Amino acid sequence: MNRGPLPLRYVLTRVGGTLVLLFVLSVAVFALLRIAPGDPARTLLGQRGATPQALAAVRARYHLDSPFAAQYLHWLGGVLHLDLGTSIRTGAPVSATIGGRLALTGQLVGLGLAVALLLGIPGGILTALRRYRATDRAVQTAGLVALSTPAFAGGLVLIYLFSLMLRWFPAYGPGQGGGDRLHHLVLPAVTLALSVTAVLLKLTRAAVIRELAKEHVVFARARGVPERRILVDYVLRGALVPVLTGVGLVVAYLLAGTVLVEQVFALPGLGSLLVESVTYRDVPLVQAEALFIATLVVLAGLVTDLAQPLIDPRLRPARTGKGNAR
Amino acid sequence: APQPASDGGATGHRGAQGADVPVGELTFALPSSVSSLDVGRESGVLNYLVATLAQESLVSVSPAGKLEPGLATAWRQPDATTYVFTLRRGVVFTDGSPFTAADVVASIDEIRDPKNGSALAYAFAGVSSVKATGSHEVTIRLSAPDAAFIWNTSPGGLLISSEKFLAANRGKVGTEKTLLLGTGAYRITEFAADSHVRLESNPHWWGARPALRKLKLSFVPDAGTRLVAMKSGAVDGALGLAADETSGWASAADVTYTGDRSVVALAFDTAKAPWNDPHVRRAVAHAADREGMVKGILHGRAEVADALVAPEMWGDLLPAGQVRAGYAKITSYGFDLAAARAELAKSAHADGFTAELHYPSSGPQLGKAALALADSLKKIGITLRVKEITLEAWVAELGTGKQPLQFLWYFPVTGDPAELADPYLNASATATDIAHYDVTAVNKALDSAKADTDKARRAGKLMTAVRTAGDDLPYLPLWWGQTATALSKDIVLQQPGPFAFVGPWATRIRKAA
Amino acid sequence: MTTSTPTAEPGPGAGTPTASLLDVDGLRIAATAGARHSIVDGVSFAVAPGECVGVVGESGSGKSLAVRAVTGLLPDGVTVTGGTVSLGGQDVLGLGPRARGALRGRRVALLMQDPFTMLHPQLTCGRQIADGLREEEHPRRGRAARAARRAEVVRRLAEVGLPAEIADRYPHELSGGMLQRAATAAALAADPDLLIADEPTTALDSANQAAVLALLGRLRHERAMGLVLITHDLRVAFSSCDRIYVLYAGSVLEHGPAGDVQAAPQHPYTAALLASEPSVFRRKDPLPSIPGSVPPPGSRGAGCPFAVRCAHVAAECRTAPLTLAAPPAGAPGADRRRTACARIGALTALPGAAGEDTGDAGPRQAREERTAGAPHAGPRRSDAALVVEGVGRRFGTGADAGHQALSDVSLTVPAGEITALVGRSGSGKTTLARIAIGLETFDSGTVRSGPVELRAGGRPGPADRRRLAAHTQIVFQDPYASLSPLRTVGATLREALAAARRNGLAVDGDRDQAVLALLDQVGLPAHYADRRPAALSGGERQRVAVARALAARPRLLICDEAVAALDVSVQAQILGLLAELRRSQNFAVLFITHDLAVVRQIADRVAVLSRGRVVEEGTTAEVLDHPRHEETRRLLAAVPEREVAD
Amino acid sequence: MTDHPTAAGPADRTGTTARRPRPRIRPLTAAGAAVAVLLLAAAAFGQSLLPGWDAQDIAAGARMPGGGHLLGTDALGRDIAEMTIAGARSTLTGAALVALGSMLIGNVLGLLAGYLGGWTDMLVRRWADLLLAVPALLVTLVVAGIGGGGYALAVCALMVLTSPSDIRLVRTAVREQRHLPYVEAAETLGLPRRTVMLRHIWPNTLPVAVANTLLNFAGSVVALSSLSFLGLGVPPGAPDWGRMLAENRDLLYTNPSAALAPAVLIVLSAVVLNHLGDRVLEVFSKRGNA
Ligand SMILES: Nc1ncnc2c1ncn2[C@@H]1O[C@H](COP(=O)(O)OP(=O)(O)OP(=O)(O)O)[C@@H](O)[C@H]1O
Ligand SMILES: Nc1ncnc2c1ncn2[C@@H]1O[C@H](COP(=O)(O)OP(=O)(O)OP(=O)(O)O)[C@@H](O)[C@H]1O
Ligand SMILES: [Mg+2]
Ligand SMILES: [Mg+2]
Repeated sequence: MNRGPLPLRYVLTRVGGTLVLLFVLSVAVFALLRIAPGDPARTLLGQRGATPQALAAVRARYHLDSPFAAQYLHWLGGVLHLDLGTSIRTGAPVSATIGGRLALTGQLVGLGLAVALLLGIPGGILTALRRYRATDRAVQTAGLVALSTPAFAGGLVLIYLFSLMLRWFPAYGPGQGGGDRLHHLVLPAVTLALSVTAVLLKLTRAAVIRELAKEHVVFARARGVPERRILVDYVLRGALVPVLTGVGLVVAYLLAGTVLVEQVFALPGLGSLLVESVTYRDVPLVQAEALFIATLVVLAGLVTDLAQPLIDPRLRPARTGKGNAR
Repeated sequence: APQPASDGGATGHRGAQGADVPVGELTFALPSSVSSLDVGRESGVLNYLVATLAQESLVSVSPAGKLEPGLATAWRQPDATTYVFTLRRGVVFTDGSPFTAADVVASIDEIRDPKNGSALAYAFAGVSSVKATGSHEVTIRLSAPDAAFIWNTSPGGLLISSEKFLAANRGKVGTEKTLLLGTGAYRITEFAADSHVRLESNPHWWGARPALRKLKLSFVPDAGTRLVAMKSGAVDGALGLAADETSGWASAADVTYTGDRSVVALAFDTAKAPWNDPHVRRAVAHAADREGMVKGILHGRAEVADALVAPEMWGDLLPAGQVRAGYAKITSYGFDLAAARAELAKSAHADGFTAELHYPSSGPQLGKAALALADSLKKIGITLRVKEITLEAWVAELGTGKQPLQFLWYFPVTGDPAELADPYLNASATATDIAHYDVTAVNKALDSAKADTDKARRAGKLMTAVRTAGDDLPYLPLWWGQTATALSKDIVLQQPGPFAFVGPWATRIRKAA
Repeated sequence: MTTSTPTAEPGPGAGTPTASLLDVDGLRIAATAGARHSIVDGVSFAVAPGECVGVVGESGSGKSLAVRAVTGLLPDGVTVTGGTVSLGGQDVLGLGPRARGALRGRRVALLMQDPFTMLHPQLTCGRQIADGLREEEHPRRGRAARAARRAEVVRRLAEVGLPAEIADRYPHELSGGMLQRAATAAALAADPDLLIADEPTTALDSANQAAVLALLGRLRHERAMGLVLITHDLRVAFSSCDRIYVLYAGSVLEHGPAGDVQAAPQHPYTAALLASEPSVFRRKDPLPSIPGSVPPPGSRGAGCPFAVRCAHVAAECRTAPLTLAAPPAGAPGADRRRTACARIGALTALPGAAGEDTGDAGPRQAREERTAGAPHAGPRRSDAALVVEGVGRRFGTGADAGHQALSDVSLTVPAGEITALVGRSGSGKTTLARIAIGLETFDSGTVRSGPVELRAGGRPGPADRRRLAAHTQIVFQDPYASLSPLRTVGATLREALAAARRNGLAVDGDRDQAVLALLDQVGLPAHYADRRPAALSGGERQRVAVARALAARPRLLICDEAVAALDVSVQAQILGLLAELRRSQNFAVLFITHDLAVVRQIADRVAVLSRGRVVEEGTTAEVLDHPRHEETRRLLAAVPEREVAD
Repeated sequence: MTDHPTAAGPADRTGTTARRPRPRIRPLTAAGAAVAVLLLAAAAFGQSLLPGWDAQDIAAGARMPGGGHLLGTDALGRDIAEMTIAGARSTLTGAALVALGSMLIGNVLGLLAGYLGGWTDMLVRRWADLLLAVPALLVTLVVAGIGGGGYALAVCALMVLTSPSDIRLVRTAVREQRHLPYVEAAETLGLPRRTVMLRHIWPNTLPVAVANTLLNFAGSVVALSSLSFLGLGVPPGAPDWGRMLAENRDLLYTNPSAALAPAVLIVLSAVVLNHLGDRVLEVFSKRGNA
């Protein structure tokens, strides 16, 4: 397959759109945190120590009482210099805090995505090929249950089965070192992947069934193209764009899922950091993290968007106009 | 020294005996996350559990609640506002540097510096100066007499680090990269925020080498996971369990319950209607089934409170018997809906009214109590709306006076009744007297107790204040809390008492005999 | 229902070539999903090497399913329930899926209708052709092999008349005609003995249609390959096939050599079909049509399935089992023909395409009659229903070059006359129609639709839209999407009437009464008011669409390929209906079509559009009989009709 | 299968007058529908049929099943079986509000964007993109957590954050219908655009919207119970499955039914709603008028 270059205009529009999106999001997150009731300074000082002087000192230190725009610009200025500020709660630099959590959550999400991809997509293909038969119904039902189970409940069940009863996997914690980490992350990753697998399963199944019904598949059969090649080169290739778009979208699900999963499995990742920071209204952290997560999601979307013309020639600019039959 | 009251003390299955053999490494689960080790920064209860293993204070507190020498071998009080501490010699920080008076001064100054916004600042708010009056002597002067001040130099108010360390790491102490530096029984070797802390015993500690050589404290916020971890042997014990959580633990571990001196009470804003009407307060008191709450919600793992101050808080001021006798004289408002109705009828709000009560999400037992109260208040014509808010919002709300009915949920750090009586019953404590309770006799008693260095007289004055307030009902004490410690069957914690976790608790872990 | 008995089959002696490529005997197909009903009721046919067999019949008669059964590619929900299929002497119905798959491509290949969906949009044409090559002759692995495959692909492209560079093009980069050629190359990649082409030209305009048919014919000869051509277009079938099978409602009603069948049909159905086919050379007045429509599977009675629509029906037709029998001697090619009409003996010569039918006054007279009233100089502008002047429309803006769909188009539709607009696909016919009715904007020029002056560059405002609605209405091509699927026919018509009233039309009397009147006008029974579109046939839907348009009592009715999607029998009904309504209501019609025979049949005037320009305009007779422009001549030449009359 | 022709040429002739057989009602679907009806009945009438569902017996505390309490009691002494039935209301109402609200937003914006096109379309699409760029549960967590943990806030946030799926779906469906002849015919009748939009296009996009609403309903049951698990959600004391599950979790090893009953119902209702949503979509996409 000869791939034309990505259309430059398309890339520029998409990247520009992404930047605008991130800017709007950052303003929204910033505004939200300022509008919300409550006072992080008080939380910080606790029940005993909230003297007016101490409160004033804390507020001044975190710019909690400057006007909104000034705060935002100050923050944005910092961000552009890769300085996300310091956490109100721990005093550590926000970037370092997020950086420290990134590895674990990255591994968790990566593993979860891998599980979802490895189960969901082949499962979707299988059910599509066996559609309306027993296998299809069984797998679909399992998917339905997975989709309908809240992550924390699924996590509890898995812990009960595999940690307590079978003792195959540890119940909590991130583990130390590569192998141990992997061992610790199996259950959380599976928990995280449950609903996403179900989503991908549904999506793939629908896409493959849609492709199977296409005329060009029938035509390929009708001229004796081998079944295997039809499946791989015709059906799966056609299903690739919708599935890829779906994968881009489930990244958001996965990131959201980490909140619950990290809570259940006591994992110190970005999800539990967010919960903690929200509880304590650690404004710089919540802000940076919300934006960071949004950036990840938007980037995932951007990547899938940019990948589409590579896969589907119809989305590339035509080299010449339609020729006429001669 | 006073012994812990029988019903507030340890109720473990076995005596706190243990074999004196070294224990390799143990893992304990803590019930929520810690993201900073610095107690001045994040003032949660759990930080103390970690920090007191690594850092010490001038004076220490025995498991029974007695003040004992710590980094100060002795202290004297030449006058009502001056304290002179003689420091222990030959002590080194875990980085090898020697411990001197300058370190004490630096540690206290760090807390007092308003720029740091330390959560411990309140403890030294009344201090006018801190000086090193010798290489191993520190003198602290107060601006006004405060008989309970000495408690602020215990781990509850002060944890000492080195001057050099503090200067070099301003604002970063307690993070993953900059661990705590102290002179304590253990040295922190690793900290992963919201995950775990690792410690190992400090070979240069001035005290006896603890049997437990290494330990890991894991933060496991989910109760179910915590229990599975225990059952599957991933942890050797869990500290700070909520009383209502322990029902599943009995089969997997030995669970010890100790009064933790904490109190849960309802605070009525006596300056605002309808709570300015004593009949209304009494009606609510009669409608609160406190026995039921303790039994049902807390599974009996708490004690119905007669007063704001838990009996253990009297420490060595007053023998337990006398505390109980004093409390017994406080008018008791038993659960009696008929009496509640009668009181309400006598009030200016005979037709009932609507009130709102918020509780922090981290205290589900408070929520349940609030619901139980709402249920019985409904029967006498009062509508109580219960709302859950975050701990942050709840703390922020406490001082603002916006809510006329509030929960008071307090974990004391000292063993002196003044810690509660002064801020909550004295009208001069404007920031904390959330009931706006202003009774001259009580104010006077508290003020003079502050300056009184005579134990017995001071105890008498404090008791008067507590009892008067008990009758006047600005606060309706609900229960004195207990904390549960679950340990696997092969280890024990010696001397589990209400002050067991104020000091280096891990030094008292032993193999079960 | 019947099975064709073996004795009635064309035996070796009956003139069919002996070495049969394909033998289908008594094939039955039924739907299995939901209520089980029979779709194909015992169809038999045979194809010899090098022979071209045509299968004709109206939509829904089971043509596609029958041939799909041959290739083993029946869609979900239908299965073969009886009969035998043998390919080159080998019975294939008993084979497993793998073995049947191995036959596809080599023994038999299937070419389908829509060139735009038949090829995978994400693979180059060359790749798709290569995928079908026989692996043992053109191995996939190795550098040299790949180069050889590439050369082979180029050769195959040349065979269908396409240049080598097409190998690297994606389907969306090609036109319909080129795509159908590329698809043909792909279908032939494994050198099948038999090619089945299921309506290979339906989606193409007439010029491309002729080219593709010529291509298939040539390939058949060059390769000595059997060819089955499925079509609903009788002209196509008779012009390019050796033998014809006429299929109706799941049964073969007649078969025989193409010329013989066309000249002297032996079944009333064949005869009626031939009669209702308009001719490009002369106007049939009136155009005969077959009443009713093909009965859907599950609602066919016993006996001859055509009995309910047959003009020659007798009692025996409804009961006698359907059997194919030889026609009485004397019929042309009688020995090689079979017919299923039970009354064949009783019926005297049915009119064929050659036979001059009912009351046709002859082409030239009819033409003169029609054009007599209209001044030769051209239509009068003053009372014209539609005046288009210098209209241009460009699609696509900015970076990409854009496409000039219309440039400087001027056209007048005189009041009360039928003006046909013809042109090949993409010439801009639809664009012009949509501009005239305010659905599309235009860049330059002026459009006056009756009283409403439309301005370039903007959509008409609400007031103009109402006045426009009162004057001009439209009937679209696709009957299946023309009606809101959720509304009953009555509701659709009531709404149209209400809109007409709001737009200033004085409608007297009861609304329901008016609905019934409309239904009556388009020849639908009153109880159809309660039906939803799903319960109507294509022709009936198109009648409802006409009724909806008539509700506004328009002075101009635009019909955009209004009959293109219908079977000839139904097409004849609708054409008749339009002609009659035009007579009774005296509105003007702008009739868009690519079918010159339809033009001849219905239009007074005709304008030829080519690449967005009007290249020729005049009365129907002038333009069709004496084409002046190259494009018109090309369109005429592409009509696959043997001139029988002249 | 679609009934309209490809862009290229005359209509596909395979769409015939034959009515496809009505999709059979499968036993599983029937069972699902029955369960859904039961759950909805519990939501509607549960609390009035069980007047004592919130009766406390605090001194008795959490009891094991038996003694008149089928599934035991919770910490406040409330009957778990009755609480679970009563809990259908708040759980299902909250989730239904999210789904319906999102459907409303999605239909209004999707219809306008799809029909009007141009700037409206651009803005609506950007707005949907913006909302899609944020993980719904996380944002709800932040909004509800920071905004003070209000249930109403959580429901509203979830509603808004669920809407992009509806917006996109309806917009696509409208754009599919937008240039179909029947719509253009309505326009050439001179009908006001509002009428064309509401009476012609909208009903034909409804099946997809309804199916998606059922799926969103299921998703919201799960999402809201997850929020309750994190301590954001319905007010305390309210009978709500998510909340019950969170509150009774510590009874898991003593009286498992206390935690399992609400958990099972959460999963069950989500499964049923998901299944029905899938079926609606399947049936309508087979009919080809979705
Ligand atoms: N998958 C299917 N399930 C059930 N019925 C079907 C199916 N496919 C086609 N049919 C029915 O079978 C009958 C014959 O269909 P078929 O496609 O063979 O007709 P055709 O002669 O090819 O018509 P056309 O000219 O429209 O292509 C039609 O009535 C159709 O409704
Ligand atoms: N909305 C549109 N956007 C871009 N190009 C268009 C649009 N509508 C029509 N075109 C282009 O304008 C040209 C004329 O199209 P139009 O549909 O008017 O042709 P037609 O004569 O009706 O063809 P057919 O016989 O296939 O219906 C074609 O090349 C088509 O691709
Ligand atoms: Mg067909
Ligand atoms: Mg057209």
